[in-house]
Amino acid sequence: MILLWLILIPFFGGLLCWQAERWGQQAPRWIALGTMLLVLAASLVLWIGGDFSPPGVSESPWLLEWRVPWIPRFGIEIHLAMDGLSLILVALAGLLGALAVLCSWNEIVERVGFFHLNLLFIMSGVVGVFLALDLFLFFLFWEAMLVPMYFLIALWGHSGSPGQTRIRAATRFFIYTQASGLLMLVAILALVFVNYSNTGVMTFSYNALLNANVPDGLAFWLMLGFFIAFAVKLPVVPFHGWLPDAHAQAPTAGSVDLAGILLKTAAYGILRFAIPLFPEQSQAFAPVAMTLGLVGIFYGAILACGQQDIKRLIAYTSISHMGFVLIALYAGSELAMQGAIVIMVAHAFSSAGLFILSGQLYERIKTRDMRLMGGLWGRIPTLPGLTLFFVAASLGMPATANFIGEFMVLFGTFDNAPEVVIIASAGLVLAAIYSLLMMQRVHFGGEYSQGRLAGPDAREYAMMLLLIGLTLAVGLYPQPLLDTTASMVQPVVALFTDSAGLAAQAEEVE
Amino acid sequence: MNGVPMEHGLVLAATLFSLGLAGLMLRRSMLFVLMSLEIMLNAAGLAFIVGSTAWNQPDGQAMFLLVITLAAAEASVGLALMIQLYQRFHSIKLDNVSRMRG
Amino acid sequence: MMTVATVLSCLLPLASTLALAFSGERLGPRASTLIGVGSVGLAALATAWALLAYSGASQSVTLWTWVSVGDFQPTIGLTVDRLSLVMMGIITGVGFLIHLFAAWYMAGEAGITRFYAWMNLFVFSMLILVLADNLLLLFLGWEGVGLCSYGLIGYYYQDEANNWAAFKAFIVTRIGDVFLALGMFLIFVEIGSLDIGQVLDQAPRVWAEGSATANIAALLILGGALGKSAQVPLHTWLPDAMAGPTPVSALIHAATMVTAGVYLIARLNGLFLLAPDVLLLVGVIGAVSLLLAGFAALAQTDIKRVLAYSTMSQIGYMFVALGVGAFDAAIFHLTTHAFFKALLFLSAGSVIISCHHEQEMGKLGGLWRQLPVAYAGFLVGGAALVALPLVSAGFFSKDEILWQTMAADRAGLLIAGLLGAVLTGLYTVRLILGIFHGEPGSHHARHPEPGKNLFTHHLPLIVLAVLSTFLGAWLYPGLGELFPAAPGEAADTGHTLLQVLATGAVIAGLALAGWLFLMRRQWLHSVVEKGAGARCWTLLNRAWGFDALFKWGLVRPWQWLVHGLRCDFINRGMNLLALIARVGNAGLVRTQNGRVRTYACVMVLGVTVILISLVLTRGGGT
Amino acid sequence: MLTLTDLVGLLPLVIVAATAILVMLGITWQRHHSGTAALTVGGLALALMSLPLAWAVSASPPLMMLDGIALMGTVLTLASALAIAAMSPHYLTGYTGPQEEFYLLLLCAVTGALGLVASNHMAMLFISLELLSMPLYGMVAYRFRTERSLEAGIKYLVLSAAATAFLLFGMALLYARTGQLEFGALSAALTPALTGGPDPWMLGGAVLIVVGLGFKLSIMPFHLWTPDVYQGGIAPATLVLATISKLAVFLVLLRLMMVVPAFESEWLRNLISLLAFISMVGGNLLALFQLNLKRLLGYSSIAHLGYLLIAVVVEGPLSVETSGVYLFTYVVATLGAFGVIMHVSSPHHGEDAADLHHYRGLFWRSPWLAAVMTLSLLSLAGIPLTAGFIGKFYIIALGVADSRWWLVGGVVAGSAVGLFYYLRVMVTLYLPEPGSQPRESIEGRHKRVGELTLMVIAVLILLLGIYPVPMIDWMAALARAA
Repeated sequence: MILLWLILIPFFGGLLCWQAERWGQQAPRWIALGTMLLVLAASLVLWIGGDFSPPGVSESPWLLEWRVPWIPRFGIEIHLAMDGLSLILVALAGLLGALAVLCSWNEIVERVGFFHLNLLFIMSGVVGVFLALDLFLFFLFWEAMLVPMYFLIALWGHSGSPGQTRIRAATRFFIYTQASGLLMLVAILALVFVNYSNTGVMTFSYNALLNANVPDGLAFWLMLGFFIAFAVKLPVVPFHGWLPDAHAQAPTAGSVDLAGILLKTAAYGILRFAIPLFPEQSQAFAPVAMTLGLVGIFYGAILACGQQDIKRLIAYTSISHMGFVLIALYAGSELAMQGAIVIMVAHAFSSAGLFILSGQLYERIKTRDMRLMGGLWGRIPTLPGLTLFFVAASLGMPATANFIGEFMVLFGTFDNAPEVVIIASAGLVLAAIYSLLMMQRVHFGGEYSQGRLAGPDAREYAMMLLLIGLTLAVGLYPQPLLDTTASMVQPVVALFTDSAGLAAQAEEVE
Repeated sequence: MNGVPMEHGLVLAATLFSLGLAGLMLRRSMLFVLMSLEIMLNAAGLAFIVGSTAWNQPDGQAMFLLVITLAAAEASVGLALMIQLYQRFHSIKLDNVSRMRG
Repeated sequence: MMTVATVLSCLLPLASTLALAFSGERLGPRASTLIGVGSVGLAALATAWALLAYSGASQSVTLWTWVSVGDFQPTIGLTVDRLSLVMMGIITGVGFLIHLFAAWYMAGEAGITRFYAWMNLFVFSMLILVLADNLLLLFLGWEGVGLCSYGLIGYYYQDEANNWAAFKAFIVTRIGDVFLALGMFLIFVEIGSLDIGQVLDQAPRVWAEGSATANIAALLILGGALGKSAQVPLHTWLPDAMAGPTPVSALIHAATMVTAGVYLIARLNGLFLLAPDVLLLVGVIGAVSLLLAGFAALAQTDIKRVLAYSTMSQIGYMFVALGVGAFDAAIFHLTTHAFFKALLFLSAGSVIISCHHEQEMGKLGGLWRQLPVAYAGFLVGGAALVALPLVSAGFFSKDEILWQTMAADRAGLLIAGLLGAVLTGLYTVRLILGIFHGEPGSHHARHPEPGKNLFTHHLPLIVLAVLSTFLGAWLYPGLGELFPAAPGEAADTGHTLLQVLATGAVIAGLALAGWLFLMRRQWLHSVVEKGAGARCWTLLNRAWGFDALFKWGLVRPWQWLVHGLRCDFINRGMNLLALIARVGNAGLVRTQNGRVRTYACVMVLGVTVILISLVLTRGGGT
Repeated sequence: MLTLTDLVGLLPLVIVAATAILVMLGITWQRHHSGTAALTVGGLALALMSLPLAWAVSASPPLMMLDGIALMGTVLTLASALAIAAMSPHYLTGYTGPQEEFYLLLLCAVTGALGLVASNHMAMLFISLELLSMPLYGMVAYRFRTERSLEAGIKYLVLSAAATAFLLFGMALLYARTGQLEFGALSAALTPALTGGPDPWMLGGAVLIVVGLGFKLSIMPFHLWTPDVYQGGIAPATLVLATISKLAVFLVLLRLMMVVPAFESEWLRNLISLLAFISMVGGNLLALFQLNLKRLLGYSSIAHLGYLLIAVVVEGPLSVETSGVYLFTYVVATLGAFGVIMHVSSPHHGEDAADLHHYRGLFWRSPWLAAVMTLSLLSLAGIPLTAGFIGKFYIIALGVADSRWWLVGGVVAGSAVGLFYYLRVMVTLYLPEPGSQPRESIEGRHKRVGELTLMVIAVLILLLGIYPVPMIDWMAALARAA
């Protein structure tokens, strides 16, 4: 039941925020903050109280589970379950949600109530995605979070560079995700019907469909259906077109949510659904996926270097970082997959930090164009230093979480695919280039204009310290995180590698 | 009707129908368009008659009556609208009513 | 006890970094300086304590397990042995002196807090680097020092050139780091551990000597060492790195960080011994670097750049030592070099501040009377640099290197080393003459303001000067048992001959320098001013044109790539779908022309097409 | 012969027809707008309430078949008519011409629709279809003094008559080949004919019938009238066209496909698949940059009927269920969208307020109205948690279950394109800059009833999206009864 509440709390909180606007501008903010902290606190309580050791044979792999029938006609259930991975991600969503509320405290001054309604609805959808175990339900949440995100970008976005309106960016985001989502729906349905014709039971249940015996040729297409949906959201080049626009136009809170959590739903989807449902096909597909990951690393990095809009730059770096995640997910080793999870968390922190910082910068100098910046180190106290920290995190400086993630991925992948690692490692240099380039253009060099600007206030400083602390904590002692997710990752890896073994055997027999 | 095979009757009906269609497509005056529609409906009626004769059944003829009724109703509404058209444009050219597009 | 002291000496700089970084601007310059210098001083004391407590056996302390997934179990653990103690001594000891000097040098600069935060973070990272018991933690220190180097080179951020120098330093070393990382991956996959002790233990069992994998692993690690230690071809960042404050150059770009590569190879000696070809390559690269840098140093006009090339050249010597398997000799030279190069840099710093940030040789000159302390520093340091026989620290360490090279039968390397000694003499004499003799080249040089502070200015110079004499060489404890036997330990014939040879080379260099720069000054000027001489000068001044090579080979193509892709052509490709939709819309909307006749025609056309296709596909039926 | 049982079975039809007559008599006696509207609503509600009784007797009147499909059609028709009748008074308040006749025409059209969904005979089909269409001519051209309404009326009349002619000719061909007009008998007569191989005449007849019905459904390429008529007609008339006319004609097409073997040939299925594909893609493409909301919804209806045709292509009980669910969700969403348009255009004053700029910033003027519109648009776009998603889910499920990958691909592509314009409209509602001033609406009972209806529709959209089980169960039961 608590799982349901995790979803419903932001939902009702959102409705409350909407109505709370009549009590003044501050009311929705406090309510939204309280709601997000409640979600965070609930997940932390669960984390502290949870037992994440690998389950025994007969034990349920889930920490918590809640299921009631929903649409019996198709065997659809409201089936929520939580294991270590979902817990981590829900907690992350709560944290970043709270940050999103905090960072828009002064930024959003119009239609505050409706803004927070959308913000909290996004959270509701995201938490739903992380908890849903019924494929129909998963898809439902997957799509449902698009609408509030759309509004967030379309209504509160920045009017960016000419020709690129925020509405266009929002629409592009929506169409990309929805269209690819429909492909996933098609794949889900095909899977369900195949299972139905095999067993005579119509069900969307994850556990049941894990054992669906799908004909080989079809299974590949179905896997592809899932993969494309997740690839769009991750995003994987060439499906990344929505991301830079969406980031550039979104308000800070939108960017934080987008980069911090929404992108992670894709990686989560691959980890939870695409690979376990189709292990053999995923195994066969791994080289392609890894290649796409490599392309993403380089393409994102190269384009990041060419950007003038600071948020676009950060957006492209996300593409680059997610390339590592993609490689890791298909590397078929526990180390790499755990590394992917660490990257997900780390990227959430570092990109959120960078986006919040660029938001703060925007509040001060009213531009995101890096050509109009420069020399800010001398003009703003503290802020540049904080930026440097997150830039360092983004380029994978050891002691930050990003380093641990990336290196776990590379270590884990090297055994199976050394060539991929060799190429991906060059991405580390590129990461340094684009990260420092940003530092260079924004904070160093001659001052573009004169005058001292205000340093971060207590709220801004506290947000940054929190993120820095978390980045370092995960970077230096990621073990609690890894222990939490281990029991989820190990079976997936086993599935993946087993199918590799089977395939090899089959080849030998032939 | 022994002498005339059903196919011939149908071909005749089809020919008539096509004539009506041609009128519909080519004529600009609403009056002629309405007449063409009448021809098409009657062609269909003729086909019913042919069928009913071939099968020695009254059903087709009953259908023909219905068709005639429809044609009359159609014509009455059509003519009423045509009058409005004329009042408005002082012409019964159908091309007058092509304001909505795109 | 020793481990406590070790951990303490690591934590002190870290704590001060955090205090400085998070204090923002609230701490005044005095407090910042006090914290910054004091913490390193305490760290030096802690190191001294560790040295005293050292019992002769190496000790490890594991603070916590960093990551534990399957076999992948790197720890946050420190190992203290003789080698790391020596390094610690250099880092905290020389580091403290440099910090002390910085208190004088940096006085009055804006952003003192930032300076000390970076410096202390550097000390911390460097300590981690030398103390780490596994490669991943070593990598943490390795990258950490790189970041600090970046922050400090770009310390004067208002001038964009400085930032680009920092950028270049970071990126170039990062390229080397990637090789090191790859080496780690390979080692982990092959050996199954990252623990340095275990790696050295297991490597001979897993790899046969000279096997391809061992060669590749060693080669990759060498890549990392090249980047950090500014050896050919990843050396181009070092001269530019002189953009940072002079104490930074002294600490990071002379005494400690740039020698990290030497430390790394020495630390992983077992691995390199399994790959003799790579080991030879180390020596060759060292030889090439030392000659290349020696020549380049001849043609520099900026005193710090001269010192930078000289650093590169000296590290080249260390690499030569490594290349012949004389790890002890390499570390010996590393130690003495840390002393005398720090001395040289600090003396240069003294000159620079005294002359109001003037560091062009042409604009200095004739300062020996006004700046006696700095002059003395330069003389002692220069003597050590050229390895003046018997009295200087440099003589003993360099002699050791040359002797081992000879004992290892590497004639080529030996010749390079001797030639290098001649070059060293040449550029050192040129440097000292250029700064302290002749006519002052500018107003600032005519009226310098010498540093007077006994504690922060004189003391570091004097201590370092003492250490640069043979006393410094005596201080070096020797690491013999830690490393496999060097080639020279077996044989003893010809050592005297070599010493004579080396002394000859040094004297030849000095004599040549004296002749050239004192007697044939005018002729030299006329030679380099036009024709082949000028071209030669330019070539040397630009250090053989490696920068241009990188610029046209890497940087420009990269910029073209970035520029070419800026439009995000893949996204454009996806936009094609939108274009198709747009075109489809335009075409279809055209049919909605509002005319009834058109509508009827389209409808009839549709019916006709359907019926025709019916007849075509199903035609012939009754 | 018609027995009493049959009459009871036809009770809804009878009640609606009787109400129509009553309304007519009432008008001749004394014009009274509210009274007429109340009478209409009452009659429709009564018809709806008589349904359980009518269904219980399981009658089989001649020319008709009262099966699940018929019941489905009857309920949907009556419910939509009820909603339309409830929302119309507010709209018609400002109409200067005769207001009451609208209800008469509406009731006649409903009568036709009720007959159509139950028809089991070509004659019945024909009469009912015309009974449905003839009042629509009048309704579309109701505001005949304005140019657009007249234009819409003429276009619809001419083209619809041509389509009827096609339909009739198709029937005649079938009749000539078989001598039968009743669906069941047609089937019996055609079965032996089919065994002898395909018969182009017969297929031709079937094709012409499909064309005739396809016109009413505005299937591409017989769709060209749709946007013009949608735009020109008064909003309630358009709504009848979009809901009642479409659903009744669709259900009769579905029955034909299920019962008559000539329609079961693979060739025809392929043809309909093709038409469905081009409709769903073409309709969405056409709507892309449309700035008139009514026109836009016209284009979107082309696409939606294209999706629906998948249910016609695929055989089996699931297809009937799918049709029911999709029609239900589509009708509800359409009612919502047009309901808002009617509300914004109320009271009637010349052209309807259907241009997009009329809706700019609607959310900040009347949030509930904008919320209903948003829900309707989301539902039409098939976004989860709205009714439309359940419909789309069914359609895709049907396509997947039958491995019609091309059609499924069409649905996906069409939806992606469709999103563009739905979102465009949706976000307009929320833009801060105020658009054209809304009309001064007249407070009163009519308005309240209209608002209440809209609320019910909105709640229904959400409810069906969140908990569709009752609807699904009901449709599944009806499909079994079909």
